[in-house]
Amino acid sequence: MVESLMSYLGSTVPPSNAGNQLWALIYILIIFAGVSVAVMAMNWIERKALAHFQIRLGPMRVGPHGLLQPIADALKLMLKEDIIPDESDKAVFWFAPIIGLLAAFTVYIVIPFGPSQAVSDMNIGILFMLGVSSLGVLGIVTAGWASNSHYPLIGALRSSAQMVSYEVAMGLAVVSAILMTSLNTGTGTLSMIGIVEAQRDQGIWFLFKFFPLGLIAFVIFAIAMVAETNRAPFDLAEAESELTAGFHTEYSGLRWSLFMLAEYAAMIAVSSIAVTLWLGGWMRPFPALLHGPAWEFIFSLFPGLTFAALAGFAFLGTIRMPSHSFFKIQRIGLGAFGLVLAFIALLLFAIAVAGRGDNANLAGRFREGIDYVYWFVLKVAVFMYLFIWYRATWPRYRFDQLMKIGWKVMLPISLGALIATAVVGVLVK
Amino acid sequence: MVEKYKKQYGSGLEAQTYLGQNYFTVDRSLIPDFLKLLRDDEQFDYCVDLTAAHYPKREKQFDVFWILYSFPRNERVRVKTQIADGESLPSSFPIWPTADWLEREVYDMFGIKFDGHPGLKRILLPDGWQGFPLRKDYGILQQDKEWVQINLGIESGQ
Amino acid sequence: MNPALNVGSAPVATPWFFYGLAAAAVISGLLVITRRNAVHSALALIVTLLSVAGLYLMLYAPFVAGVQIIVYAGGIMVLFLFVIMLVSIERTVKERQFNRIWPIGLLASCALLALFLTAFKKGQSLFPNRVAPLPEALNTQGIAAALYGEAGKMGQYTFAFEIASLLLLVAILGAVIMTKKKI
Amino acid sequence: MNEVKDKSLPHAVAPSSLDLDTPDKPYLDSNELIINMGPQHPATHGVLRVILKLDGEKVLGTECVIGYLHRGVEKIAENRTYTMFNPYVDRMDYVAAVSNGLGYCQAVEKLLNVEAPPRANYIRVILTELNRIASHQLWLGTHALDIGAMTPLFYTFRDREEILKIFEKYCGARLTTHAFRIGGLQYETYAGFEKDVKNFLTFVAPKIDEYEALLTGNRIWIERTKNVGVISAKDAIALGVTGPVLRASGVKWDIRRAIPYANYKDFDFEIPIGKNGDTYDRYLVRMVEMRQSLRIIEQAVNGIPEGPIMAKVPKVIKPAVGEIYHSIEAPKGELGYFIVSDGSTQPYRLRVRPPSFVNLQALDIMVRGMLVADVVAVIGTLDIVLGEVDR
Repeated sequence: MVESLMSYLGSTVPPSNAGNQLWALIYILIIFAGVSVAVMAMNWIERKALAHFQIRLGPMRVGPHGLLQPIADALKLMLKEDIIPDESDKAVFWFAPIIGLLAAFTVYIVIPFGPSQAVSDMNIGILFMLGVSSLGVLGIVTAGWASNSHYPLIGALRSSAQMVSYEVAMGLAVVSAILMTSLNTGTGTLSMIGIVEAQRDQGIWFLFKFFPLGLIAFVIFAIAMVAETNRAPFDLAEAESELTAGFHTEYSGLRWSLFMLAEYAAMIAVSSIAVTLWLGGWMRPFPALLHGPAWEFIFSLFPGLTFAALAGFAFLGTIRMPSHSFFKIQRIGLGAFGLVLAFIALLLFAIAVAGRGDNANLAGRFREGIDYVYWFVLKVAVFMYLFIWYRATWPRYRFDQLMKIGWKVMLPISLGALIATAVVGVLVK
Repeated sequence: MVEKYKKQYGSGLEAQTYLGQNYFTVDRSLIPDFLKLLRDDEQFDYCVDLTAAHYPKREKQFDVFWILYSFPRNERVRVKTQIADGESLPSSFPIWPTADWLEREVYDMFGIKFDGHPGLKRILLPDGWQGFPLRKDYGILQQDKEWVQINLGIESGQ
Repeated sequence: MNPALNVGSAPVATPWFFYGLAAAAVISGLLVITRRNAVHSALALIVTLLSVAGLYLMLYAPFVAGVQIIVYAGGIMVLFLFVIMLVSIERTVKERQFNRIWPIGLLASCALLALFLTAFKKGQSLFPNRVAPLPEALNTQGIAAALYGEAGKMGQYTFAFEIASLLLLVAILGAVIMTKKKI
Repeated sequence: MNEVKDKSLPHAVAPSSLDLDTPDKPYLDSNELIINMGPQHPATHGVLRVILKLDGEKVLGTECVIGYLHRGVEKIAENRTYTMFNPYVDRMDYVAAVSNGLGYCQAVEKLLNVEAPPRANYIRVILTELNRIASHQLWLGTHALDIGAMTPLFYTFRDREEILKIFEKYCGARLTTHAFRIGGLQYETYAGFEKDVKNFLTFVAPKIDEYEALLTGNRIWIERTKNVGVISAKDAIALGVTGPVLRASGVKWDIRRAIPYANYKDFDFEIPIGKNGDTYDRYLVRMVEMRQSLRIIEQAVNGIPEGPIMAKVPKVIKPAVGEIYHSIEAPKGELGYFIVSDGSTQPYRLRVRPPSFVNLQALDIMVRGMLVADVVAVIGTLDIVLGEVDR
């Protein structure tokens, strides 16, 4: 048992490719838990960041600075009455959020957090991802239909039309990135890991490749992915002021929270695609320019530094908290949270120091893995912040305008970028 | 202007001023024509308000008022006519479309019917309500008990 | 190419997966024709398509599986649902489930079943054993080579492929012209 | 001559006659969808109920169902003395209570043939214009929220708070202020009133720039509001639409100028007008109006004369027999009071001419042929308050 557990540790490929089902299962569980936690954290960060954009404080009551708010929310949603409307199509109503959730989480199978930090390196990785994430719309459509009510139905119609339209531009943008993978080797790849490796081999993120062609494709994708996940300013399917809550108007309690979970999971998933395709996936910045053991070591300190900074913020918060007995528990809580963060930081520093220089020993492999996951998550986090920023800044598009942008602006531009990429690729060769 | 119309309509029209505000008291029979005239010839293109008042002791129980304004002349004028209970008035919707809701409100509150109005029904009160609240014989605590009991399922709205 | 990839020799998954997927495909296929509610039928059809995609994966044809999901389950079925959702449920429920030519349909499907059984029985002689399943990665590339050709020479199906794409383009234009009142 | 032909209005069939039955057909079968928006809906600003007839997302017609907030204000007036009725008017347009009070007090003053002293008038103007800004801020926040921009709401509420603080300091109430009395004011300004108002002026001017920075040049905002809910000047006049909505259609008409009341003729301010009569123009007009209100307040606060704050008004208000109509430019349009006096202490008949009620009539013509999302935008841009629509 221990042997089979340990045997994989030296592997350089994802567990399912190594035929190691046990580790594949462990990875799946880690990713499922990780994404769920990330969604909760994202929930807190979104509420906090949005509040600060809007000169509010956001959640402040449950835990220090509302840190326990997501847990309270989750509890509330679980305990809430689960209402299924009489006139609804009960089976479909029941099943719809699960479809959405399945689609959102299945995508994570192929997301590479590192060269071996993925469940599977599928040969058709990106195709699989696009395909499965496009199934997410089924959850929304069936939810809207099953509610047997006008607002959800309109929301569902809007979202299906929207997703189908933006998938086209999205797909074309992805294709132009895939074209770039074939530049040096002659054969391209659809594998997510292969795409990152192609960027490593070519020594440049595809974002900057054939400037500005890579950038154009990236921007198209970045817009399409917001539309694909039904987020502001493309959140027409759940436009609050028009359709009350859109497709999930009739949902409540746990079932509603599943939709939210699916939405945020999908946001992380599409951000991961963008990171993998254009931002070098798990690679740290400037791997070619700043290399050598010294730079390796400096960059490997970053995860620890990040947690140290977070711990510092937590400690700063304890100091700045008003000295009133009401805040005693909050202060202790925040301090404890800071201590946990500081401990994690120390652990990361220890691993970075222990695994310095050598990749062969266990600590070295750990350090490497942490680095990969850290840079990947950091890049994804930037996208998640952008999602919040969009929501705070922009009004909502109208349906016809959304369609116009999708078909008349994004599609031609992405097609043009694709053709230009192909032409330039041939010429450069 | 006043003289001209006085000549034209004779005793059916009376022009008065109170506290600097001009108003015409006209006979019921002149109503659509005189209003049309005011709009077309005197440029009173904006119907500010249309309302009524109830005098239960009079033979002609209702005063109906049109408050008109002319953008070109920057002048406001009131037209007032008296009608009896049950009598109807020609709708001024064809003259000023804004009279649509205003007439509905007058109908709602006083029960004055307007002929030729495209959809004369209650506007502020529910469709099935009995009684016209702004009539003087409608008490301030009065309500359509039956409607309240049937539609709201409560004993009383108060 | 990953050296650790153990290609060609072992099946992707155990036979249990095959039985599970096949059962799901058949059951949901039956549901497609027996459900009175069109939306339920459509959802069942999606399950069928996904199970078939799973079968493709087991056959080392990931590309076909991916395309199956994107095009059929993700694209076409969403459009189907889009239309069906607007159809009145009450009416479809009242209508007859099968129309009068159902015996012919039954006959046709029996014939198809017979064909499959024969193929299964004669499998060895019809599909020679030497066409070993291609390794997973090469399979996708094999499709590319067949469609587009490799290194300067035309692929086996390049011409047919291009003709088909032209045909589809014409169909798209036709659809646009037929539906749009004013261009 | 402003010839208003019935044909110029697409709703020559009045909105009241919208054919709303879809007989026998199962409701999802038809291409025409009847949607019930409100009375509980996040974007109807209260309890407005709009029945929408849709073809897909296109609006074929609307019918407003109002009256959910009907409290019989006019009936109450007939049973209260003139003084007792004064606080009631605050409850009509509760976001611009000061304007309501001004209109009512001036109407009664006119009926009594008295004039408030100049000091009272200046303070009235300051408070009314502050209230106009507050009302426009509330409008802007909710309107932007309807169109999907969340953030302006919080900015406007932050700044509106400063106005409410001044109200609170002046008369003790924040929303339904009952700030004015018949004949003038009851309370002298508190010490530091002028300083507070001046501080507010310097505080809010950059904040209005801030709102504009968020919205005016925003591509999505422009796309959502340009050519949405267009109403021509002709239609606007025919429908009796007033206030910023009328001015955005290009009619330069503001009662503060046309028929000056209080001390508005003393002040120098501009009347902004729009060109297209669309939602974007109405937005711009209101933004400029806020700035012009600041100008008026600045002039007023610098020129408050000394003197009494109350005119000579009898203890028991008993106007002579007669009728009077008086209207002011409320933030939403022409707010008129028509009072019939029978010589007693109570109004014989008091009619309120509510701007929101009349403006709401234009909703149908403005949204026909547009999309559902535009209905929300247009309801927002009309700036209705249901308390005033239903009274």
